[in-house]
Amino acid sequence: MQGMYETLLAALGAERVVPFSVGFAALVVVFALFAAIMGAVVALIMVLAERKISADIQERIGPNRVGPMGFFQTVADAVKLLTKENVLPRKADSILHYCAPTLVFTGGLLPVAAIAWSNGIVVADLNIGVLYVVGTASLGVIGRLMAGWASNNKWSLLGGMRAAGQMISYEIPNSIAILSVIVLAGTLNLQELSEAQKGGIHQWFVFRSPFAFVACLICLVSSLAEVNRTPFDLPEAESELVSGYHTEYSGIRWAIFMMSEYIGMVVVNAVAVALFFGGWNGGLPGEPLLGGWIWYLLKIAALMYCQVWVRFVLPRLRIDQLMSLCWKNLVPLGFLALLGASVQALLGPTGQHVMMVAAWLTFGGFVTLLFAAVLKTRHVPAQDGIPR
Amino acid sequence: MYLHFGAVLVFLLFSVAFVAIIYGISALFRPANPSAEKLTTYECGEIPFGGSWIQFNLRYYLIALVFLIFEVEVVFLYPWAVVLRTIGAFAFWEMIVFLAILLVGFAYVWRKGDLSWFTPSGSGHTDATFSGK
Amino acid sequence: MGILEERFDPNIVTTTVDAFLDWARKSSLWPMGFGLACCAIEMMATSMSRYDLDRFGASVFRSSPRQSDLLIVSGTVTLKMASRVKRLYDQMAEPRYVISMGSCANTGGPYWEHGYHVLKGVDRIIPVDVYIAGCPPRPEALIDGVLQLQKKIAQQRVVRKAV
Amino acid sequence: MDALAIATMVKGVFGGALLAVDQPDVEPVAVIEPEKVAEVARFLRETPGLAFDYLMCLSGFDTMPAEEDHPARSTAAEDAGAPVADSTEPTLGVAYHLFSYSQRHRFAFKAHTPRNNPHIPSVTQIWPAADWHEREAFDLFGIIFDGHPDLRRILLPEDWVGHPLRKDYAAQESYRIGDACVQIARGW
Amino acid sequence: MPFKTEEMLLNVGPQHPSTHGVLHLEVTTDGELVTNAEPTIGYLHRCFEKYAETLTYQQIIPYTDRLDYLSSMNNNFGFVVAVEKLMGISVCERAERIRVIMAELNRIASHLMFIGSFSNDLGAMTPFLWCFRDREEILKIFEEVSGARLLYNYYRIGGLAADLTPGIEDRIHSFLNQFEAHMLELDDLFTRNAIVIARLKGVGMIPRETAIAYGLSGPMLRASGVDWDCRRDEPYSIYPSLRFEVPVGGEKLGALGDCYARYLVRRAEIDQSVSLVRQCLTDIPPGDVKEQVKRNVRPPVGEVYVRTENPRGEIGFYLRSDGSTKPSRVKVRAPSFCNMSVFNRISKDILVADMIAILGSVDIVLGEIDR
Repeated sequence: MQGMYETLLAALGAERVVPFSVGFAALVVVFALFAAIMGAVVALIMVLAERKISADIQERIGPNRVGPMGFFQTVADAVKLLTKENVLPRKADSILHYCAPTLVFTGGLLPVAAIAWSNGIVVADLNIGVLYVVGTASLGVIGRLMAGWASNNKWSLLGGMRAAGQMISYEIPNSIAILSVIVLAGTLNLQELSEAQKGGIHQWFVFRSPFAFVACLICLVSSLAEVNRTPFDLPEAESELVSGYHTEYSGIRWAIFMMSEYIGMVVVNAVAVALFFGGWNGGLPGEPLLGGWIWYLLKIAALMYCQVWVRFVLPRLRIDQLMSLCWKNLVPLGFLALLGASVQALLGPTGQHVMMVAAWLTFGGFVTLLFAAVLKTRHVPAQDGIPR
Repeated sequence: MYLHFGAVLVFLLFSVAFVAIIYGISALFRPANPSAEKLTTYECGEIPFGGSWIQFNLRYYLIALVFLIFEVEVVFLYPWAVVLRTIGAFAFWEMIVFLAILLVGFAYVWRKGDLSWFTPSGSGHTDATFSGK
Repeated sequence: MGILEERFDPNIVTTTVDAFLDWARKSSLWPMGFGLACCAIEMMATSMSRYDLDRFGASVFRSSPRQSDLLIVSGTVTLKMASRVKRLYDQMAEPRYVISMGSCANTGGPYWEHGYHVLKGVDRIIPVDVYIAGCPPRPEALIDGVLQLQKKIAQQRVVRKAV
Repeated sequence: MDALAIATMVKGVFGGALLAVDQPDVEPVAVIEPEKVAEVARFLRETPGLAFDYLMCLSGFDTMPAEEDHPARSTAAEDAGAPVADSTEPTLGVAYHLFSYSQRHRFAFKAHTPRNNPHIPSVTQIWPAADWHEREAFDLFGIIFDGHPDLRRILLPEDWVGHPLRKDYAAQESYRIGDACVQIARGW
Repeated sequence: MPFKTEEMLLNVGPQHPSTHGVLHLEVTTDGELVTNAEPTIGYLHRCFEKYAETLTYQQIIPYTDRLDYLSSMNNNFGFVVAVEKLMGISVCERAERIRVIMAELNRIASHLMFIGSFSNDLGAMTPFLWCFRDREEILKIFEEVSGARLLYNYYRIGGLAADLTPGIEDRIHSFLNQFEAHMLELDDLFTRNAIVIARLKGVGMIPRETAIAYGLSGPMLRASGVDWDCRRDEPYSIYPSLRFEVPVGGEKLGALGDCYARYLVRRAEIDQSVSLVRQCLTDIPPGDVKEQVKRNVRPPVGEVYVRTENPRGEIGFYLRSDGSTKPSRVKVRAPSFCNMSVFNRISKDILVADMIAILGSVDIVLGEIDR
């Protein structure tokens, strides 16, 4: 993707004035600044969206007094947090206390570099894209553990340890699920992954193999645990640990934790979309209609809506259920999916078609299972155990 | 081709700088009058008894060890996954051997009970190395 | 004192900066989840569907004093609890405000005469910005209290020199 | 079995310990010597016919009449049955109300102790429910329960002076909170 | 070679999102494992019993509101029944009916508050608001009848403060019909949620003997399998003439003695209270609820202990009267006080999350623990 930078530099006419590498570095800084600001904007939008969606689910109105329809609510929150006092407890370790949010924010922002937003638009077109994203995303674990330990607060310690225990455990099923697709695609570069899923919805990996479909479910569940969202939000469980590892943080440093949580959400969903749901390809064959990045953002927004929706419906798991779900259910299931996918990778083209049909069958079975559960709850009044 | 890794380095430096900039802006406007009571550690309104920098319990260490085994395994799987289609069946069987060996380790850890965090049915700890209580 | 805090004499720039910062602080008051007694139930009812304190952006109940800027003392402050209330107020980050909700918190309420263990008013230990009468005050009264507090915050001086 | 029959049964077994039965028509309450409370309680708990496995309520009370009102008469039987030397001298008492789930019958008894050093044997070993009730009676009345595993104040702060529910209790003038010193009395 | 890890003393202090008020738990934990959780109470001790000795009987009623401030009607009911027994007076049929209607509606509101805060302790945020939506409907009815939303001061010794306003009956009927549909929704969302069952089943098991030994009462006792309800087994007011079923833990309910049993018992009690209110509402006899109410009540010398069924358990009033207009001693046997005393016993060797779930299932109100 050398092309993108040449074209941009040529457009700016800086071709002759300055050597290529300096121009390249300047452009990257501009992209980085744009990514950080977009991260802040996404955080603002997501906080407001979360409060509005929760209000909708809970039959409330949600913020509507600050700005038209409450749009400036999160802007007010951000500015207020900006001007809040920075309380550093005397017993806390001040250096670590300062570095923890930086590390967590870096862990959130770095993966954004490798995500391929559209056909050719990518900041760092790395040939090991997916491995780089998974690797840097786990930087946040160190930041959270550091925050938990540095605040010298029992609640923070419990929250930090839970964050460490949970996030590293759920990296394994996440990586195995990703591997199941890479075995089919044969590349780690996010750009090529999206190209491999060109041409219509049936080309998406999730519909190309039943093992990829199972891997997609595992990836969605473990990415929910990666970003500490309910039902896996044990690290900052309000009802148990006051507010987990960021109990002793106030003002802007707490805001940075929140911002990096939402950037992490975007990154995790971006990876899931790139791997399973056809990256920047539209549903129809041929070029994506209005430009790839619109489709990409739409799919990410859909996944994020589901994550917010899940948050206000499900209660929280206990730490031992969380661990047994990961190690005793997701990891073995993930290995089976990986073996199946690698067997499919070796099959000829006829085998692929058979597998595609099998994928659609499993998808159909899953959907009917879902609707049966919904129908069962809606009309049949509770009989079991509750005397009428 | 390696230029793009330069972009990653710029991203790393930039994110640290971005946080520093935000700290700076915030330092301009935020009040700052720390008093003795304000800097005490928060513990639900009580005075904390005993520090929180203690020898924390063992389960997190065991989970970290088990994670290490599997993370190394996954790292080896990444390059294999990329080239599996080109090499063909031989790579597949070779990886089956590699996974089988690791499966033995996984079964051992599972059987020993280090994966089951804690049986909530009372004080039945399955962690053998737990200080016998 | 902060770097830019209360350093400048009022002119067009500092007043607008103050107005903007006050608007931000006013419209995102995060109360601390701190229910003492019956008034806490009415405080919860205010943040629920029918009265919805979240419309004013003030229904994000943070449980740690570090992240909350509004302490709603909702209920009877007994002498055993008073030292904890004082410690929690001290641990709050700086631009902090206190709403004394209910007659128990205002003056000891129905327990003023023979309540040997009741503190006769929370303003004896912490400075209070807004008092709300009632035992327990109706959710509308609490929302009105929050609005009064917002008016009070709107005139605060952040960057301008204290008069 | 109704309460009177139980009272006679207890009188048969313990004789002198049961001093009187108050208000036999409305709700009979036996008056027991303070030293014998533990044995009577164990008897009521263990005999199969009675099986009082549920201590409904254990409440302390002060029989001193309130000053500003006219000196109210303490209940007639108490005058007769008061064990202390001078029957009119007000005492601190503890009332026990029991219930049995298997037999579905109730029983109540009380014990009087002198005000200056009120001692009553604890029944926590018999009914664990009594643990907190006895601590509360100690906290608010100052009645010391011998044999209680952990007798300390339950409601009031540790550094509180005096026992508020005694009729002759005068609230302390001020109370120290952190560095502030706060008035308690009706002063503003 | 056992590895030595240090214990941590954690203050789940007076200000904590899930202590339901100002309860302080001194918890010694080893990592996530709670080894001892000692409750410390008294942060809301408002000197009710000292105050009651300085007030006349009718004046005490507003103070009984503030004991268990989630079920004020039931507290009034308990106190008023105790004084009426002391004085030996009875009340007209209409007043009795209205008393039972208000007490049962207040039981529904209190259980809704329990389900809301209990689900919030487990991490589900939506049931809290759904339950409050229905609770607001009940508060509207109370507001119209007694003039207040939370602390009503509606009962009087000898009758009631005010009669039912015209047209309130069909408002209650319409609320009850719409309310049952909402409860079915809540069952789908919370009661049969797989994560909720996983979090609650087998947690905080209280065997039958411990429940009786520690003096538990109400839903906590019935969840442990003891079939006892004051309304049916030691009846007061007009409960003997009403038909209702008492839900008890066991195979019929689907759970015994654990947090899930306590939740299901309270959830089933809501349905029973709905049917009770309907029974009382059908053709209420006319009559004047205020004519037997006297300003200065002067009971004969004597003492009485009366217990009634509150949503949280058995509230007992031990009244000692010395013939004057003011009681010589009013002792309140609060249900949450006894229910809480078993907490340390059942929260040994469990996780922090379980301890919070058990604390939620005990359903305490600090107003009546500390009095």
